[in-house]
Amino acid sequence: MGWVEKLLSIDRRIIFLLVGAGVIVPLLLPVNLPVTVTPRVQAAYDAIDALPPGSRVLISMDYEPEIMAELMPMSIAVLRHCFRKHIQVVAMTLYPAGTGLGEHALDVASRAEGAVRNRDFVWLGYKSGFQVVMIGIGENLRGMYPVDFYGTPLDSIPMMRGVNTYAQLSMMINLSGSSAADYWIQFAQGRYHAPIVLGCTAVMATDYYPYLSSRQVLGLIGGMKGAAEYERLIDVFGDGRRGMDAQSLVHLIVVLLVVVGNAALFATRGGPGAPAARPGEAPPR
Amino acid sequence: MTPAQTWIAAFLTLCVFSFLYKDNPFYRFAEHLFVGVAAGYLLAVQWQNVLIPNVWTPLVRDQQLLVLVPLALGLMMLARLWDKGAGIARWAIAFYVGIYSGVAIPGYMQAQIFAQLADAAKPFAPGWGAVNSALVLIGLLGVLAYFFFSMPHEGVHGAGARLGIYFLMVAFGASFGYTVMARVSLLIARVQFLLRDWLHVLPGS
Amino acid sequence: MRRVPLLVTFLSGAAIASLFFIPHHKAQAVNSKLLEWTLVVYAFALILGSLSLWMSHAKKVKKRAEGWPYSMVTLVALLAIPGLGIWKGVGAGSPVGMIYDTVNAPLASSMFALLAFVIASAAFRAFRARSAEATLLLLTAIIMMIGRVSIGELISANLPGITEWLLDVPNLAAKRAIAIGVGLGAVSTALKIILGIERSYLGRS
Amino acid sequence: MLRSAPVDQALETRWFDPARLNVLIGILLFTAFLVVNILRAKANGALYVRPIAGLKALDEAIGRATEMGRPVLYVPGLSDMSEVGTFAAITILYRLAQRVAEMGCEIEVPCYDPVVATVIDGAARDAYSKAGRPDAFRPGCVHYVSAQQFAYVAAVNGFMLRERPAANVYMGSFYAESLLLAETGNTTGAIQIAGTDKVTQLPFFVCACDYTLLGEELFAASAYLGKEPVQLATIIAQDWAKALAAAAIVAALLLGALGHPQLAAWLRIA
Repeated sequence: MGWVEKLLSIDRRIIFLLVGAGVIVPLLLPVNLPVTVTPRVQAAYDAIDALPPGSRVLISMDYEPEIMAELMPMSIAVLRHCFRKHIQVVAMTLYPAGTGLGEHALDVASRAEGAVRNRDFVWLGYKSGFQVVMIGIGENLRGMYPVDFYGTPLDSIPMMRGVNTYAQLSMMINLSGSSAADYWIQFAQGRYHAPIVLGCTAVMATDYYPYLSSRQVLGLIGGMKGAAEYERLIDVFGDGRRGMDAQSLVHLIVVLLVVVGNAALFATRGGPGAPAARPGEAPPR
Repeated sequence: MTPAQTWIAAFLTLCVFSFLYKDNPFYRFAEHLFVGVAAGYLLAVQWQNVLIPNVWTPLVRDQQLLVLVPLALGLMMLARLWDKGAGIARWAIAFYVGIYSGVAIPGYMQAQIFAQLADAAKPFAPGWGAVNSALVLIGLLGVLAYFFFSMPHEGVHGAGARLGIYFLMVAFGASFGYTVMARVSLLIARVQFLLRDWLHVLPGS
Repeated sequence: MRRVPLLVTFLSGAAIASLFFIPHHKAQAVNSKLLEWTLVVYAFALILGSLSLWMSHAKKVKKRAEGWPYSMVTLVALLAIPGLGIWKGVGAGSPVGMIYDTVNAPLASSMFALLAFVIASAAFRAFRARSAEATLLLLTAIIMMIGRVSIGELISANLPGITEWLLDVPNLAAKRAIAIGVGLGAVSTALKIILGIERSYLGRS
Repeated sequence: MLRSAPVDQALETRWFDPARLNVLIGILLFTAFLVVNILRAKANGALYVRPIAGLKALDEAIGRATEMGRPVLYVPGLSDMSEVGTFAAITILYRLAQRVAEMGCEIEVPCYDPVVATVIDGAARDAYSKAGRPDAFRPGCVHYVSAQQFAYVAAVNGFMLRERPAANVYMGSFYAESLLLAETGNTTGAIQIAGTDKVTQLPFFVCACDYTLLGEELFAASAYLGKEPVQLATIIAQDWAKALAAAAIVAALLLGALGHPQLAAWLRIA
């Protein structure tokens, strides 16, 4: 067996160790690589920044704990930006397990910026059924949510005065880890014309470029990197920016693995030791 | 999280990561616990957030008899427990499927087809932007040509489809890169949890 | 009787599709009601599924099949969590909420984070430039992986701009064509279902 | 307690939203395309639809499984009945199960959603009857596994590693689990054929599977496999709609450049 075959048949656990080290080492020994802001995150920031103080926005934090790594840092950053600008926030979630997370994000952000519940923000909590809730808010918010998460009637919350549909909200901000984002675009934007700013996981990000181009979505914050950029824009150092060194290093490792794997295959192609193709194997299209 | 909760969470995290070495009893335990807790949690959530507010309260407190309709449909679903009930369960399935198909027709037509058509029909941007607009248009037509099934991929149509597949591959590559990014972020957060919340070797957030 | 489900699908589907065009508040109230009913049907389907999950694990325990103690873990969780949830609620701060945060959340996020490792190993063994198309896919992926993070900017100041262009032009063109195509496919499937042309979901074609 | 003024909201009383006329016309046009092509198909039988590479491979995969005496694994996606991709998965399974029954090999269908499991069980039984071999159907080969993404994946991966199916077919809506499934299948050496309308997952299937149906090829496949004129007619109706869409874009752009923006404006959604 030549060195190339040896390399190609390397135990996958060695690769796992490499990835593990690629995450742990930069977290322990950060060098804080610079974060440049990309246009879509800048657009999200600008859209929110342009709202006059006293405007009200709807923020739905539609994610569960398994992907909070990507969405919690951006939730906190966006909320801090709103509070700093004195934009009032009506917050909710479409996931039952998102209630604790939404509350946590509001708690961290409001403490950092000195915002007060029922004056600067309202927490509506969880309601089931994507379409039901979205159409419900379009028709009659109080029908959907007569009271907030803590049981206070919306009618007795000063900042909710006069707010009952998307029409009285300046913007819909969706921080989403699922197809909930599609439904917000379909309903809040499509049916009721609410301007939307979207924050989503990195996996989802590329799918929303057509909506950015059609202005159905005004700005896009993608994944932990997007959160890091937003943190830079509002000048705070949060979990998004803390993770960026490790992110860079692991990307580099993955790229090297692809390159080495392909180079090794190239070197063996046609040679006597070339691994036989599996029956039925065809080039991927 | 209390310290005890943090320890349990850290233990379970390590149980899952132990799978990377090989399948083992710790992983198997975690996996079975996961199946049970997840299924149980979903049931509890449906009870509290759907069955109570949408069935029990309107029926018992407000005496809205209309609620009997979804209740009956739901019970028909349960008829599937018996082989003979399959026919009855079909009625509930038919309703469910009908509603979501009905929602899909105008929904997709509006937000996915017309919205994209309208945007594609926007006048080209001035200057260099026009080149990009033209490329987007060419790529769009090419990919549409690729997905044209009623003609063989030959001649002009074949060339268009060929071009389309290259555009598709670039889009897939972009998704791919972003997916790697997402998974790495999740791992970073897990390691942050272990190092910061559990072992306290990283500064707090 | 065999035709009743088809009629149910047609009526519910046609009704909800028409309601899209009727902004009248009474019509929209009906719309919301119908959607709400599907939630109830789903809740019952979940009960059905959980019962079948229970039975399959109970069978393993009863037969003392290989790995039955693990099935016990699933059964205990499947019984205890809904019990607690019905009794004490499921929100943040409730016992079920705490169990979710301590058990389910770390398990799910760790499982998800496993993907970072799997992607790396697949990158080495499976992601091969076996054709022009696959090469294009991999090249784009590599540019994205490098260009979207800090290290890319250190390599070349132009990289972030290139990635943005890839997303804005070829990616947009392909995704838009796919959105239109998938949208048409979805509308067509939904129409076929409502019109009774597609019946495989009812267990016969 | 502070009370706010009652919210003054004018209730909507219109019975038609004229701003949505374009969507209505779109739906009616498409329905017309569908009906016309179905009539055409009924009148002259064969309509041309280009072969879809991955589908030819399905037969090959079943043949190989039969020769090797190992089962075919069919994963119908991780979504519920509200997702159109799931319907495609059910229809494809229906055709696949017929061939499996004819060839006399085994099939295994683990399900993510309880409703989908009930529906597929019915469809598979029916397919076996239609193939003339109702007795060959093995009860329990279609079963609900878990509505939790990764719990489901763990179980299916276990099946692949233990039972080593000769062919793995993934059809429907897939999410983050796609790579975990396809990678495990890859290590067991099975023929893998995938198809999904979830574009983000396509790169992983393209890299790890032998054949992949891209995007709407999934929907086309479900119609194509049946070879029934009515089903093929729907593919052609979709092609007509695509051609019309492309023409509308080009026409709107040209008219716009000549100073007539009306068509572009009409396409706009409200």
